[in-house]
Amino acid sequence: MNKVTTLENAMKRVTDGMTIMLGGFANVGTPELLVEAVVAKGVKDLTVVCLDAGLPGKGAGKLINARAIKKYITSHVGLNPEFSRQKCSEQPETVLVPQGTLAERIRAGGAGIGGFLTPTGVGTLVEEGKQKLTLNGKDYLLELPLKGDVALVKAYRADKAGNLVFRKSARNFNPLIATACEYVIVEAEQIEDVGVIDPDQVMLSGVFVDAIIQG
Amino acid sequence: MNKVTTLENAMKRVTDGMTIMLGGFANVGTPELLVEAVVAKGVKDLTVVCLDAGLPGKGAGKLINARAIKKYITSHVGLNPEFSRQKCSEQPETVLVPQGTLAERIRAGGAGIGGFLTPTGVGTLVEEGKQKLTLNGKDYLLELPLKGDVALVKAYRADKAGNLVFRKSARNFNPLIATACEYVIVEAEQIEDVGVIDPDQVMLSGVFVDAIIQG
Amino acid sequence: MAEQNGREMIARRIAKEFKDGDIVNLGIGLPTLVANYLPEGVEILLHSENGFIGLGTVPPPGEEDKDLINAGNQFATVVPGASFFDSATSFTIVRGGHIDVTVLGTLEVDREGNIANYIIPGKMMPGMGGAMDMVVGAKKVIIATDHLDKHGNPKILKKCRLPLTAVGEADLIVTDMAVIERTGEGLVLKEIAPGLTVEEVVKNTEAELIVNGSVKTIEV
Amino acid sequence: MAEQNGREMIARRIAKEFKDGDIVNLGIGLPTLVANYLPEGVEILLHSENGFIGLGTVPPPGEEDKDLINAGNQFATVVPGASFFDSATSFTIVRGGHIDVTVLGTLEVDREGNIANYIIPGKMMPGMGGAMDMVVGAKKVIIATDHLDKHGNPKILKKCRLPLTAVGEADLIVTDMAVIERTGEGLVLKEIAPGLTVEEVVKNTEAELIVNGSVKTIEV
Repeated sequence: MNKVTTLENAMKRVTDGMTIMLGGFANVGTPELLVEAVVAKGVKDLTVVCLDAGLPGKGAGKLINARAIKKYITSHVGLNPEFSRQKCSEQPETVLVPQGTLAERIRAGGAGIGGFLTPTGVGTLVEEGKQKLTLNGKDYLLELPLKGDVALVKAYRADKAGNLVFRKSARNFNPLIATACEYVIVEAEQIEDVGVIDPDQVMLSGVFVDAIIQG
Repeated sequence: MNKVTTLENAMKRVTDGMTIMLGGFANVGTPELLVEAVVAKGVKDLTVVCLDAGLPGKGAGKLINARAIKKYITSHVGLNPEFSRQKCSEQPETVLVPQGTLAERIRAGGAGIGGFLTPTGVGTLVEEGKQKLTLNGKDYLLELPLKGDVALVKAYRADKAGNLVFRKSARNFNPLIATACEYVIVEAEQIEDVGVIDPDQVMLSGVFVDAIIQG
Repeated sequence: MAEQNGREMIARRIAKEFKDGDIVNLGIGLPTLVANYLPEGVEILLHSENGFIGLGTVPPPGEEDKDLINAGNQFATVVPGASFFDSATSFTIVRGGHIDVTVLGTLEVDREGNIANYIIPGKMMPGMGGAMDMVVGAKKVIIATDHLDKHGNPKILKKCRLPLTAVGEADLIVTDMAVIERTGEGLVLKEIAPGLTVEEVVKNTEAELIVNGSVKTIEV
Repeated sequence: MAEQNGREMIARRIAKEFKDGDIVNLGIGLPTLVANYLPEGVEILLHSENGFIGLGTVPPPGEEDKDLINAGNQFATVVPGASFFDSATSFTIVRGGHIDVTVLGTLEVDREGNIANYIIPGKMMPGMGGAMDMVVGAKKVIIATDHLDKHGNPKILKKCRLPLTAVGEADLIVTDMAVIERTGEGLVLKEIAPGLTVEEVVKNTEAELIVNGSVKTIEV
């Protein structure tokens, strides 16, 4: 199975109203070409799941500026003042999630876990609307899995079967979102023949990947 | 911090009645020297967490033959007929856990997760004594985290700071148990100076490791 | 039907269910044979629950790798494009719905798709291993089994009597006598083995079989 | 007390809390300075929540790596023995209790150890990032803060008024005026800055401070 395709082909699966998960932390490990292609396609009413709101005009920031987002599930928007500036008027509905909880909710979505108990957020605004369980005298919030329609992933190396290697702090949410979405598009800096990457050094199995484009 | 030590030194933390987690799947990735050292120390009444019961006289099988185990938390004991033969008399109390649930319970123990919901085991004997939750019309069992006192881990390469690399199917439960135990002892085939292993290729961060012995 | 031919027919018939690119987990025993009969042009990747995707053939004697076994404790190899991972990731793949098809044997299966294949109380209690996660997680669960047990009793029951592995997860049952699909209405008899009649299959099945007139002969 | 000296004193004093081999997470701003003042013979490893252990110094101009930043979006380096991982593993380390000490700033902290440091409703709402997980998970939470806010009002309160980051997680508060330990009985004044009196510190603290006669001068 050769999963390498064109940007145009990969974008066929992106449509109005869907949930997109986006890799990257302060735009390190963000697939800029894929984000630009989503913006160019002009889709609207997206739900976007991303650790942060990108930097102004970069990464998720491009989707924000394009007013393509209806709902934003994120942990931190402080690096992108343009996000806050939209606040009153056209800003997307924003759901703030603690970073560890966001990572774990995405992992749960990919791992078939129906929910998990975390001590994070107990006694804070994060509790709102959530079931609270007490086990052995300790309080936990029941957090639910997050799943998406399309994942936009940035990798350092990919083989044509979709096995991925990430580099340094550009790994972050990328391998997680790939497990939690129906259709996973990877923007890879290097594309290798199948068999070139040592199977022990694969950081995300190709089983999770659907399409690869050259970054 | 040089974490390389002697077998004798590492075993100081192993005492009667504690919970030991053991890596390996059908004895591939089992730290045989560490198991032998535990047997030689003559500790009793252990709770052991291990995917299987080892092969006869190998891995966990050594602990079973030494009658060192009071309670055995495992997924499969079929490869070790000696385990079943002890059944009526001196066999340890045995708790059978689905393999995916066992992996996830250990991960939860290491990750500060208070419990998680899995569809695995719903409608089976595994339900017994467990809380059942229904979310969006689907039933889940609430499974609780597993933690241990000592982890016995087998690695292929370790640097002196405890960063580990595993090899092929010998990885299995080894990186998981290292996150879930207070004191983590690694038997490594190769021990390297700090800085030799590429930080991107570390499979388990040294943050989880306490002692390393030469395997 | 001769035991050996029956097993080969089951394996060959199941192999026809795969689509190119499928991620497949094969249980120990009969299901393992399925990999030998893939149709032309269909490539699948095999998941090995002990921690990899891309299970290959058995290594030649002398070329075994001490660190590479399959989930049945046999020395193994990997194909190009394989990837290794830990047991939590292995079951992220399983429980998270990333396995397209799993094929496994059973002791009993019933009209509601319940599966009992891991325990005979007091006799065989090795533990469930990864079976419970596998049948719950895989997109499609194919049961590969002899139609009758070794005493000649039906294994496809109105209701499982042994402790269950999972509730309502069997999608397709392929035996040496028939191919049976589980639907919302119950078990539908789709195909029968060459030389058998529908009546013979029905007689050897405890569960009611829905026959809607279009039963084919199993082609392999 | 001069702002700059106060910050340096806070950083130097906190650095004395570390033990050799500690895994430490430093928040953005003042806490980052702590790494500059490690005592002789104490080596720590810094956790960077965006995905690694072994955060090093800022790279020299021209040697930045586009794929290597710290959690505050500054180019970074790693020390020998570093390891990279994904965000779920990063917070396995955090929430699982594998961080020995975290140092972070705050807007408010109170006598029960409650911390409010991520939101001012209607004014500053960037999101909590990893702060909530960090203070819940780290074995020891050290608050590094000016004793008074920029309007001269106490930041150590009877009860936090801003939305909380976490309940009862602050263990030690180090300010430009004092070192305060949270105990089961309440906040204990342990040390005061050179040139200050106990009364001056108490007057500038809204929360009741327990003074048990043995208040030392902060040594750095």
